[in-house]
Amino acid sequence: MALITDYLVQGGQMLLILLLAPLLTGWIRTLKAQLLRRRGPSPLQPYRDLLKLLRKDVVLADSASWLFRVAPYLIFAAIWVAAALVPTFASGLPFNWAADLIAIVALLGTARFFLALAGLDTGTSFGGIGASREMMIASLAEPAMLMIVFTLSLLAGTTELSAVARFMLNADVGLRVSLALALLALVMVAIAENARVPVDNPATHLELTMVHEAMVLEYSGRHLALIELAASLKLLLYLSLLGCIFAPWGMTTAGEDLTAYLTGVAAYLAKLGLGGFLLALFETRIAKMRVFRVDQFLGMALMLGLLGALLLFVSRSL
Amino acid sequence: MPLPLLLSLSMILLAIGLYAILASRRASCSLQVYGVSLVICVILLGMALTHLLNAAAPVTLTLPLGLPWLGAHFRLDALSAFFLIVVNLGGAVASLFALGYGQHEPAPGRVLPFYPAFLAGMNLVLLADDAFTFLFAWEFMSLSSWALVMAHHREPANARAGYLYLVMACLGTLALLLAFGLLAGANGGYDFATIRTVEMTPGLAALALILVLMGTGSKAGLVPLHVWLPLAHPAAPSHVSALMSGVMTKVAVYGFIRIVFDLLGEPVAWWWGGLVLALGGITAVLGVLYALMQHDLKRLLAYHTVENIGIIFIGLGLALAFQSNQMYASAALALTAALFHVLNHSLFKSLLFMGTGAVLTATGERDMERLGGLIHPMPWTALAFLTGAAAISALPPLNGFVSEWLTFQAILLTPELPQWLLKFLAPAAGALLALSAALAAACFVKAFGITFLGRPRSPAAAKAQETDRYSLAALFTLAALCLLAGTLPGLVIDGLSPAVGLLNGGAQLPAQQHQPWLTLVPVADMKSTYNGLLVLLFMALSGILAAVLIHGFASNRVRRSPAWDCGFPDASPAAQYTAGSFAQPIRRVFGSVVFQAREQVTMPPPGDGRAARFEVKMRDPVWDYGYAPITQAVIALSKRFNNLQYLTIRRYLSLVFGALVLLLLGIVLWR
Amino acid sequence: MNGDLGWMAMTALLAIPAGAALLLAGLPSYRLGAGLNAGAALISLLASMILFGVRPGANVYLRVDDFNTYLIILNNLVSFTTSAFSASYITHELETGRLTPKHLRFYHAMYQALVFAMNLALLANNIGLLWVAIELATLVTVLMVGIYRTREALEAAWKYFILGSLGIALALFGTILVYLAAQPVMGQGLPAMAWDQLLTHAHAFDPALLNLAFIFLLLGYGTKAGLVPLHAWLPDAHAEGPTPISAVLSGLLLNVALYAVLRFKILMNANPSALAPGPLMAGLGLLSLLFAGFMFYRRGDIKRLFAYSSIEHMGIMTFAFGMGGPLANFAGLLHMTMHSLTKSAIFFAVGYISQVKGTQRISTIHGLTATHPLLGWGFVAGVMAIAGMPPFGVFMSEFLVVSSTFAREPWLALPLVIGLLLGFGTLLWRLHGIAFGESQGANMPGPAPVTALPMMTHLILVLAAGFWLPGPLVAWFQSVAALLG
Amino acid sequence: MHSLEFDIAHFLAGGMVVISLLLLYQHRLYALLKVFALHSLTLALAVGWQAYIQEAHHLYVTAGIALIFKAIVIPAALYRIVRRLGIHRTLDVVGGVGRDMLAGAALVALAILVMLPVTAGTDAVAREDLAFALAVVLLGLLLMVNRHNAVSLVIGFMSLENGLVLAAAGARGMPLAVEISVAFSVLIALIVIGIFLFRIRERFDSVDMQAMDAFRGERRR
Repeated sequence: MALITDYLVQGGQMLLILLLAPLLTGWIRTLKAQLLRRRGPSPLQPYRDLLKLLRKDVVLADSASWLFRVAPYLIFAAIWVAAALVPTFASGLPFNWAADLIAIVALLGTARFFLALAGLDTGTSFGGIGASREMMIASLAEPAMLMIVFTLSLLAGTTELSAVARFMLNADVGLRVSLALALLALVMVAIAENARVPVDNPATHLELTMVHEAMVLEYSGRHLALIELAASLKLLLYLSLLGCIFAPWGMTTAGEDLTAYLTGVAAYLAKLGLGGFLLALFETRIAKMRVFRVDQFLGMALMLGLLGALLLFVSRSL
Repeated sequence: MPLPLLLSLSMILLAIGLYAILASRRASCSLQVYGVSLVICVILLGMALTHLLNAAAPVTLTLPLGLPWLGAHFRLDALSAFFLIVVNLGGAVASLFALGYGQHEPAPGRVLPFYPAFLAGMNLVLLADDAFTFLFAWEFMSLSSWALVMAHHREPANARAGYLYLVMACLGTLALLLAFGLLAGANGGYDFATIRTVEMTPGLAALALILVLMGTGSKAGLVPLHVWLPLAHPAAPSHVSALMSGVMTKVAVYGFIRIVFDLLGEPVAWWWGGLVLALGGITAVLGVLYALMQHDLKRLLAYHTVENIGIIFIGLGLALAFQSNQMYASAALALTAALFHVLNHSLFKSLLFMGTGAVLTATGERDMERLGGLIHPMPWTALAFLTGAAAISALPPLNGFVSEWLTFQAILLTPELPQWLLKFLAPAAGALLALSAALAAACFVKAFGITFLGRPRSPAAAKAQETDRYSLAALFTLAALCLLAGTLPGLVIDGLSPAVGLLNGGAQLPAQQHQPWLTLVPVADMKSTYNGLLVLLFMALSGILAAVLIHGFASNRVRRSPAWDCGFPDASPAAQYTAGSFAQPIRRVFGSVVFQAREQVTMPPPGDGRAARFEVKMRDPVWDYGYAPITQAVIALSKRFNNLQYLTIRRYLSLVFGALVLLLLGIVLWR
Repeated sequence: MNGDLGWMAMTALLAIPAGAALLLAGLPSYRLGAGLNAGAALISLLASMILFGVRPGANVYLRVDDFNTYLIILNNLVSFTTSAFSASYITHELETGRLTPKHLRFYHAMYQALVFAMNLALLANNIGLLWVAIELATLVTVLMVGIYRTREALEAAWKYFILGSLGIALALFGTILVYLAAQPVMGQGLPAMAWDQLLTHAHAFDPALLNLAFIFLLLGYGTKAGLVPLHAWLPDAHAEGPTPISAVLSGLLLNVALYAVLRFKILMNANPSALAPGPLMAGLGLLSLLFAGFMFYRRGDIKRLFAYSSIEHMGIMTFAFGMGGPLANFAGLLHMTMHSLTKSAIFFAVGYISQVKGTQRISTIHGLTATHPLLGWGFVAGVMAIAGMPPFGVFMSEFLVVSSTFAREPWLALPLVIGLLLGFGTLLWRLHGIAFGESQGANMPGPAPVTALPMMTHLILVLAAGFWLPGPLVAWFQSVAALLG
Repeated sequence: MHSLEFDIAHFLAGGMVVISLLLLYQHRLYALLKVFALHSLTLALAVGWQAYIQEAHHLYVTAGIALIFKAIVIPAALYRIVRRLGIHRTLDVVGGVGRDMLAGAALVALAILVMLPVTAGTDAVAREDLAFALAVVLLGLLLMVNRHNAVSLVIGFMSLENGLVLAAAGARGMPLAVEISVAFSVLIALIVIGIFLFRIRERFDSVDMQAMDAFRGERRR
């Protein structure tokens, strides 16, 4: 019986994030607009866009291959699975142990791999620009991410996210330098990975500095819808990651009663809202940087992560 | 008694080679040679598998060959069985591939005799149980592969590659020779059984370790001994490249493991692990950076071999570090990771090289800048190559990820180590590993994207045809194995645990096959787990679900039109992103430091019709600072000595005279 | 009874070449001469085979023991194959007009005289006789090196003659000194020059005299063995003489000279208070090895190239014997055998190569494996064998030398390894140019496959030795190795 | 009695050393030949004296060979060759006679130094003879090394052989086989040298070895 509920909760979480993701994107857009003294679209606008896109038919470039058509589904699947593995409102769900944090990072890598290939597939120069820059950014962001993973798993003694969350929740972690470093690094990585200002600008087109948008330039219709959805899922993923690691409060563990679950969901929503607000605030306060400053930005993240890991490695022996 | 059978099968391989010398002119010869090699490799594979899976006891055999008073010793134990599997799996698939690919060989007379000999040599290295037989087979392997590298000897580049290769091989062999001299002692106890019993002083053991690192590292491609590898591997025919890169480097790894873990016994000093770890990390990153700068598909793959060897040695270094602190459980994890990666790399590297071979036969091109759009004419090859590319980029749910994941887990255990230096080295190695993984992904986006995607950049690429059945069969066998090893890693780990136990004083990983859903639990439950199978299932489910829903309830119509490209639809394929332009950001970020890469744009003034030129200058630090000085010194010295050829008779007489007077003075003073 | 058979064999080994030499000197037809030459060599080979089984007792002049048995057999084997090779080679020289029938008569006679001299040197028990035989060999080879009468040939022969006779003179002085050392102990007369009896009394000799004697003998016979810095005659003599002679020089005469040195090394070992000859020989060996390694690189003449390779390998052997010990000595003896087989095979190949290409200049010879597969691959196999690559026999000896040296004297192993690597690298560089690449220049049709038989025989022997050594040979080597200390 | 034997042997052997030094001193080819004849004559006397004091009659043969061939025939032959070739110009000595003399003196000292420790058994006569013989050998070598001219090279070589014969004679009861081989070898050596000189003349118009050193299988590159 408990097993069934567990599976139900798991499925519920998967559905929840799928439904929440566009809302989060919309929420951030609205906030940004209002911070810029504009009225801005309603937070629900992304849903409308998605539905419209789904109903349009696909315009494929002549030079596009089967990979171009398969990629959106692959990307969507990879990111959705990755997102589903991150504890959102409840930890210790039946499939959390299917993959640890390293695997989640790698799954995002898979999605990026195919996205970049799709960008190259049509043989246009914009796709190429996007793909090559995306990979350059990733080649720095991924190691930084893994360094963060090291730091956490050294603290919690595991790379299992729900276990980490539980550790952060229960054990008296206290304030640790390396944790702060890890948090900072994770935020930077998240910004880079989700193509946000200052690394990339999700709102622009026809600008030689764009990365993510350049890759998906040739996509249309349902494919574009899937990719947009996947992108907002990714953003959600990172926010809930930050939440479950650095602010696990209110998260329930599996097998609790309904109220606990509800409080968990409420807390989760609160976290998302706060995170979105901070992100919007941040993006409105700074300007986008040149592409070849990004490596310094991410190099800093990598250094922070490594520093955090090293500090722990050493402090272990103290 | 499997050993005599194994040996006689290797002998049959040699015999086939001899037969090929006589029959290589006949068209059927290629089919015969590769067919027989395929059959024999499959048999050997089966025997090795049975030996390993039954965890059978080691069997030995001594033949009255080789050194008269010693005889030729042979031994089959778990370790050699595991590597026999790697070798013969690669051999079988390569032979299968060559059944089709070999038909296009312009000079069969230079390939057919040496191919089986090469296979036999590798098998014998794994079976040898005394220093002489080991080095004999080792050098024989080098020699036969050299002949294969020289198969297309008319290209000067190949000749240079073959030369550098054999010289480096000789260097390695001499280093191993010295190491064995050290291990065997002055009165020559050359058989491994005796060597195992020898107790060495720490200093001598360390010297032996360094010599072994030189010897096996030069064959495996450890930086800075890797220079020959990216030249030699591409020069050979593609199925041979697959063997050299995917399998022969593993034989070198076997040599390292056999000598350091088995013969030398317990690592004496903790810094051994540190040394190997650092070398591995540097090798991994440098290898992938080199690869990113390459536009020649096969050379790119060869550099990736360097990278993966680095990853393997990271695992081995960790194992040494753990063993030197008697942390055998952790050492078991590190060893498992290394061996697993050995298997994985042999799978996907062979796959990629064979895919390149298919491209080569279809287009006659190796230079990515002249390829492109091959996914349309050769979809199956593209699919297989894509699988290999994803696997080598360590993407779940394929096999490359599993072994790197295990390596990461091993690194996460290093805080337990008492030594400070190791504490610092381990996370650094982890960072290097992560960096190399990410860069590898970038590199293979480039390799696959530029070669197979986009639009053809040359007429040859436009007229390509799908490759033949045999080749496709080989490619998909490997692709399937990549997927299997990625989704059912537990079974593989259980399979190679006897080998781990052999090297690790009996300590192995806990058996994985009883875990629910075949989850991978290397250390302990609730510490870190991974389940490739479930990940695959989830992805498949959600992907298919999405597809079904969308196609069912939303639109599923498709219109074709020219690419939009922000409103600049350009006819010319030349406007596509090239390999060079793809690598440009990474070159700017990393290359400017490592390779002193300098970009130079020469733009003609307005009104000038000439085309603008863009050139990149790069320096290979290892060659410029390591090898060039040595060669220059040798040349300069030989110039000096050469004058001695042109003296007058008088001067020669005075040489004798001087020698005589010197010696006389010598014995006057000797008293 | 067996003794008698042995005596017959021994006398045959001397009488047949001597008789053949006289006969050939008077024989006008060169075809018949070539045949007779090969025939005589075959008969003396068979005679030497007898020594496998039965062994005559020693007297003050001649002696057969473990040490020289295998060398005698080797000597006659190679001289036979070489005579077979020269039969086809020399006729070609005649067609190209480099030689006249008169020259050939002389050539064949001298060939047998050389075989006689070398057999005598190997059989000699009397150190004086040994010296005489080696001097005879020197004079004969001088005449044969000069046979083409070109300026280069004359100059090479002249150089060889001056340096050779100087070496001979030094060796004689050494021999006299040995006698002087022996005479007070053993009394006057022949026994004081018989090697085996010297050995039994060596412990009582005056060490100072022995030391002096050994220095002169080492320099004297070392000159003949082509050790640096006494090597100067060797490259030119090899390059300018007829190729069969180069083969015999490298394959046999150098061995004989080294054999002489070793005989006296054994004497030295027998005397406790004499200086140890080992370090001296090891030093000369290393010097030769390194020197040759550097000389390969800039060689333009293919025969001179392999002449330097002979210097290199004599260096390796001398080093091995200098190191001493059962392993190194065994390796040295094995290396002697393998080197003479391989090097003569290489010279056979080189002879044909220079004939089909019409030149000896390396820079004009390319892509042989493509144009003349049999010749080219045979050449490649030979070079790989001499470079110590398995599955050839040289690998075994180099394995033993290097590994045993490193276990005992690590600091000697370093230059040894450097020298080996250097020699390998530079030699391989040349091989690549010759065997591979785009072929250029004249391409005369290669020789008939039958004529490649001698080369193949040698290579197959070396190949077989790489896998397995026959028991009796091993036994001899081991007993001699023990004797060499 | 014994002392007298000793003195005479000593005197003759020493004389040979002095004459070797004289050989080094010569500037002109003819003079060189004359001095060499003297050298061989002294050798003959020394060997004869050894034959007398050792009662070894076969040594008289050696003495005779030395007298006839080395003191008379060969110098004469070389004299004619030199005249035929018309090369009786002055020898250019490498690096001055003075240095040669110094080097020669040093070599003599070296020879004696080497021979001094040899005491066991061999009586003083043999020892002195050996020391001088070694000196002669070394001086002959020096002569070969320090002259540009083929004839002087040959002479240097033969004076070296003289030293050998002296040593052989000094060795008591050295079997005849050896002396014969020595003489025999010298004979052959002379013939071959003669042939060589002849050929060399017809190839190059001088016996100056520098002229020949120009001809090499390989040129310097």
